Amino acid sequence: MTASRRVPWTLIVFVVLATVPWVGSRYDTFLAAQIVIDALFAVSLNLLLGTTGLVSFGHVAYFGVGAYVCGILMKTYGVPFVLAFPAAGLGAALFALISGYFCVRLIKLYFAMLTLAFSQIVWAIAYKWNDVTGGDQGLPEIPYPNLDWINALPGCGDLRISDKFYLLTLALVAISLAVLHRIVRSPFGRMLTTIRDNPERAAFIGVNVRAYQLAAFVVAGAFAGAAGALYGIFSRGVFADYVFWSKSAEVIIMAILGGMDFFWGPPVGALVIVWLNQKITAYTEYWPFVLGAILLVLLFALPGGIVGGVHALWTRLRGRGRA
Amino acid sequence: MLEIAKLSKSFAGFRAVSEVSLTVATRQIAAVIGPNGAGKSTLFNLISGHLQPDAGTVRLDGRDITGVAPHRICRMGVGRSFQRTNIFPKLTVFENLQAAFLVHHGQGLNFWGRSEPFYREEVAALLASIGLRGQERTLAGTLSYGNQKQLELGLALASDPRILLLDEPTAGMSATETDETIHLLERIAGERELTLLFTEHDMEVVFSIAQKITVLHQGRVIADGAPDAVRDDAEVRRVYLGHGLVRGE
Amino acid sequence: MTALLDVQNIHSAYGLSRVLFGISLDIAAGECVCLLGRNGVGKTTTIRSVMGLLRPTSGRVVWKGADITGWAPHRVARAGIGFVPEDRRIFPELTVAENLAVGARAAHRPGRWTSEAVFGLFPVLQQLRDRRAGFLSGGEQQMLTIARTLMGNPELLLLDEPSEGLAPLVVEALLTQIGELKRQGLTILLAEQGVGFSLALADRVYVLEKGEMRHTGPAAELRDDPELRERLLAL
Amino acid sequence: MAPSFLFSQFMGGLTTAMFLFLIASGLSLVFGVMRVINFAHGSFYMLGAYLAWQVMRWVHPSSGGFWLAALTAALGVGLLGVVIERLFFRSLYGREELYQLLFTYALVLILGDAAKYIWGVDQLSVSAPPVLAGSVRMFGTQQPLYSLFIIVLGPLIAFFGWLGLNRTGVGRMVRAAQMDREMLDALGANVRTIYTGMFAFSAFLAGLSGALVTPIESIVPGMDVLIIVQAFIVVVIGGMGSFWGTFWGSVIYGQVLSFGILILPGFSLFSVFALMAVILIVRPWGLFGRPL
Repeated sequence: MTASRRVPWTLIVFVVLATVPWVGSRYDTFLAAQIVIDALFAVSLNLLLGTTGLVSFGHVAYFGVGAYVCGILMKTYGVPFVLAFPAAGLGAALFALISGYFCVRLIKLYFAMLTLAFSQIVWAIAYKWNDVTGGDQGLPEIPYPNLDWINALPGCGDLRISDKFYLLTLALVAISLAVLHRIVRSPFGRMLTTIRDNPERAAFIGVNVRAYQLAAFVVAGAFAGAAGALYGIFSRGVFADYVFWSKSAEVIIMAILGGMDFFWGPPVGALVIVWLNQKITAYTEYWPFVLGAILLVLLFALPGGIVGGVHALWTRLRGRGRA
Repeated sequence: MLEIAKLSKSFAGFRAVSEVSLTVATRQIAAVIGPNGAGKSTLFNLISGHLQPDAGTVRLDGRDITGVAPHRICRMGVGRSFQRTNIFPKLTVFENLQAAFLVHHGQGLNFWGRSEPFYREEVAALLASIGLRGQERTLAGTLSYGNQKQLELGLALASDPRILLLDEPTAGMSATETDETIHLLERIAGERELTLLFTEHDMEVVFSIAQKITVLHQGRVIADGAPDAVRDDAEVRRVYLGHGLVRGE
Repeated sequence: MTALLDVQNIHSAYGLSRVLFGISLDIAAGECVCLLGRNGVGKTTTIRSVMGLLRPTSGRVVWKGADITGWAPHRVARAGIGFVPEDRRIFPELTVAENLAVGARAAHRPGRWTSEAVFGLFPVLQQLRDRRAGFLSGGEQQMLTIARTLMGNPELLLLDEPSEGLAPLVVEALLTQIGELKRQGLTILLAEQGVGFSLALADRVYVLEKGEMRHTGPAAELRDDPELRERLLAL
Repeated sequence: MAPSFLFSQFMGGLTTAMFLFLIASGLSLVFGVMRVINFAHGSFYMLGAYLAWQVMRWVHPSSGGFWLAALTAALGVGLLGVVIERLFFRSLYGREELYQLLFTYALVLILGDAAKYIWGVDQLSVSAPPVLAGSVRMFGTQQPLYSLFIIVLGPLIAFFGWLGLNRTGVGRMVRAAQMDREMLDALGANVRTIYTGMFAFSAFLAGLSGALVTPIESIVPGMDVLIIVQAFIVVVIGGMGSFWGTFWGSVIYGQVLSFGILILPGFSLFSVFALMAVILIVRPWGLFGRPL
C-alpha cells in the first residue's frame, strides 16, 4: 500500500472547507470556523485521552489560558496577532507544564480530579480578576488581526474580514493538525501508546513514564491554547464561561463520539456536535438534554465512537468480501 | 555480575524478603525457587527497581543500583519478564518490539520522524530468533498464551540486556510449550552471552538448565549452591516435600 | 456413593491464558479430598471455578444434583459452599468479631457455628476479638479466614493453600484444627502444595499438573509409597 | 475587626460547611464503596430542592408541611437513585472509569434540562418552617434560627452516619464491601444489592440537602453544577472515601470561603480552589485519605 495510490482525503477535506466563504453563506462560514477550531481542541485533548490514556477533565483550562493570553495581548496591549498567537500557545504550554507536573503524579480518577481542580482555578481567576480578565463581563471586542495581505491572493479581494479570518484559522488549524498527526505517528507517539496500554511494562522497557506523560500534557496544552486563541478572536471576545468545567466534558464527548482510537475521530466528533448543536438549538432550547441522550447512546451502543463503528463495519464487510 | 546483599522488604509488618544475599556470576544461569509466598516475586521487584527495599543493596557490575527507578535499571542492561504476561495488548507485535528498540536507542523523544520505518529489520530478526517470525501485524493481545510469553521475552531482549530476570517463564504453559520455551531460553542465553536469573515452580525446568539454585522460604535463603547439593539438602526437602510432617504423624 | 460436589470436565481461562484443561473431580459427603500440585498448576483456578468467581469456558459444576455452573458467588455460598481463599483476604479494618459477624450475616445460614463455637475451635481468636484483623499475624489471619467462612455454616469447605507462608508450629496447629472439622463430619476440598500437610488430612488426592489431572487415588497410596510420591511430586 | 463580626463570619462559614457536608457525604460514600465519582450528585440535590418546592405548593405552608415536603423530596430522589442504578449503572461497573464518569455527566445534562422543562427558569423559593423562622442574639449578632438548625443537624447526621457505618450490621457489610467486594460476595452477600442501597441512600442524602437548602437559597437552574464542584473539593480535601475527612473537609472549606473574603476580597473562590490544589500537591490522597 503506497502513499501515492491512496486518496488524499485530508487534503480534499481541507480544500473543500477553504471554499466555504465563496460557496456558502455567512452562517456557513461561522459554522465551519467553529468546527475547525473545536476539531483542533478535541484532537489536542485526544493526545492525552486516546493516545496516552490520561483522562483529563480540565482540558478547557489550557484552551482558556490561550484565549485570554491572546485576547489580553491583542486588546489591552495592542500586540499584533503574529506575536500574540504563538504567545497563547506558549502561555498554555507553560501553565500545562506547571499544573501537569503535579497531575501526572496521580493516577486515574485522582488525575481526573486534579485536572478538574486546576481548570476551576483558572475559571475562578478569569471570573474574579476584573482588572485583567474583565471578570464576569469578560473581554469583549477583541480586534481582528490585520489581514489586508490576504487581498493580494487571487479572488480574495472582496472577502469580508470574518471570511479572511476564517481562512487564516483554517490554515493554522491545518498546520497544527499536521504537526499533531506527525507527533502521534512519531517514535514519541509510539512511547505514549505504550504508556496507555501498560504503564508498568512501559517502565520496564525503559520508558520514563511520568516524563513522557508530562511532555504529552504540555504539547496537548499548547495546541489547546492555540485553539483557544483562535476561538477568542472568532467569537469576538473571551469570557469566563469558556473555562467552566462543563466545557471540558463537552470536548471529551466530542473526542469519544468521533472515536478516540483514531486520529480523525475527534474532528468528526467536533463536526457532529457543533452541527447538531446549531440545528437543534434552532428548534429547542433543550440542547443539553439532547447531548445527554447522545452520550447515553454512545456509552451503551457505540463505545468505539462514529469512526470506530465505521471502521469495525468496514473491516467486517471487507472480511466478508474476501471470504 | 549481580550482587545482592542483605536485602529486606516488609509489607505492613509482614517480612516478604528478609536479609537475602545472593550473587550471580557473568553468563551464569541461576534459579530462585521456593514455595508460593516465599518472596520470589518480591525479590525480583526489588532488583528491577519496581519496589524500594527497606534495607540492603543491589549491585550490578559493582555499581550500586539500589532504589534506582525501573526505567533506568532497564537501560543499564537489566531485562525482565513477568509471571503474568505483561505486554502491550492493543499494539501489534511489531509495535511492541519496536517500542522497546526505540527506547533502547534513545529515540523516544523524537517528535518528528515517522515511526513506521524504524527498526524493521531488527524487529524481524528478533521475531525470528524468539520463534514469532512473520507475526508483525498481529495484535499482541490476540496471540496465544505461549506466544505472548515469547513476545514478552522479546520485549526484554530488545533492550539488549546483559542480564535477564525471568519470573516463572513457563507458568501456565502446556508441557510442549514448556519444552520449547526452555530450549529457546538456553539457545538465546548462549547466543547473546546472557546472564540469566529466573524463578520457576517446574522442577524439571529448574534442574535441566540451572547452574546454580537459591532456595527461598518465608523470605529467607535456606540453601544456595549447585543443583545437586540443593537437591540433597535436608532442609529443602523438609520445606518442599514436607517429609517431616508425614513421618511425624 | 452419590457425590455432594461433582465437577465435570471444566476448562477455565483468565482472558486468553488458559489454565484448566478438562478437570473432573467429585467429593462425597464427609470426605476430605486434596488437590495436590505445585503452584501455578491450576488448583486455585479450580476452586475459583467451583465458587463462581470464574466462569468455566466449558464443563459443569454440579452441587447436590443441581447445576450451579456460572452462578454468582453469593448464590453458591448460600447453597452451602464455604470458600477460604489462599491470600487470606480478611477485612483488615474490621475487628475479629466484626469479620465473623460479616461472615454470618453474608451467608444467612444459621446453624451450629456461632461465635462461641468458632472461638471453641480457635481459642486464640477469642482473646483477639476486638483487634483489627489487619494487625493479626499470618497464622491468626488464616484461622480468622476459616472461622469467618464457618460462620456461614457451609456443608462443603473449600480451603485454598491454608498452610502457605506459615511457620511450622502454626501449620501443626492448623492441621489439628482442620482435622477436628473433618472429624465433626464437614466435607472438605483442600488445595495444597505441601505434601505432608495434605496427606495428613486427606482421604483421597487428585494430583494436578499444568491444568490437567495427572493422578487420582486414595491418600494412603501416596503416604505409603515414597517412590510414587517422588515420581508425582518430587524435586 | 470587631469580634462580633468575626463571629458572624465564623457562623456563616459553619452553615455553608454543614450544608456541604450533607451533600458531600453522599458523594464520598458512593466513591468509597463503589469507586465511582458521581457528577449527577449535584443534580440529585437540585431535584430535591424542586421536589420540596412542589410538595410545598400542594400542602399547607406550615412547619409540618415543610418537614413533609423535605422527606418526600428526599425519598423521591432516593427512589430515582434505585432506578438509575438498576437500569444503567450496573452495566458500567466493569467498564473503564471514563465511561462511568461520562454516564453520570449525561445524567447531569438530562436531569438539568428535565428540571428546566418542568419547573421553568425562574427563581423559586420556599420559606423556612414557622418554628425556625426567627433569629436569636448571640455575641451581639443576629443569627437566624434556621442556620443554627443546620449547624446542629450537620454534626448530628455525621454522628449517626458514623454510628450506622461502624456500629450496625448493615454498616459492617458496607465497610466490608469497600475493602474486598469479591470476598464479600463469595461469603454469600449480594453485593449488587448493597451497591443499589448505597447509591439510593446517597441520592436520598443529596435530595434531603436540596430540600433543606430551599429556605436560604433560591432554587434556580444551574444550582446542580455549581454545587457539585464544591462538593468535589470538599471530598478531595478530606480524602476521597473517608467519612470524617468529608466532615472536616467541609468545615475547612466553609471557613476558608468565609474568611478568604476578608483577606482577598473578591477572591474567596480562588482561595478554596488553591487550597485544594495545595492539599493535593502535598497529600494527593487528601487530609484523611489513605495513600494510593
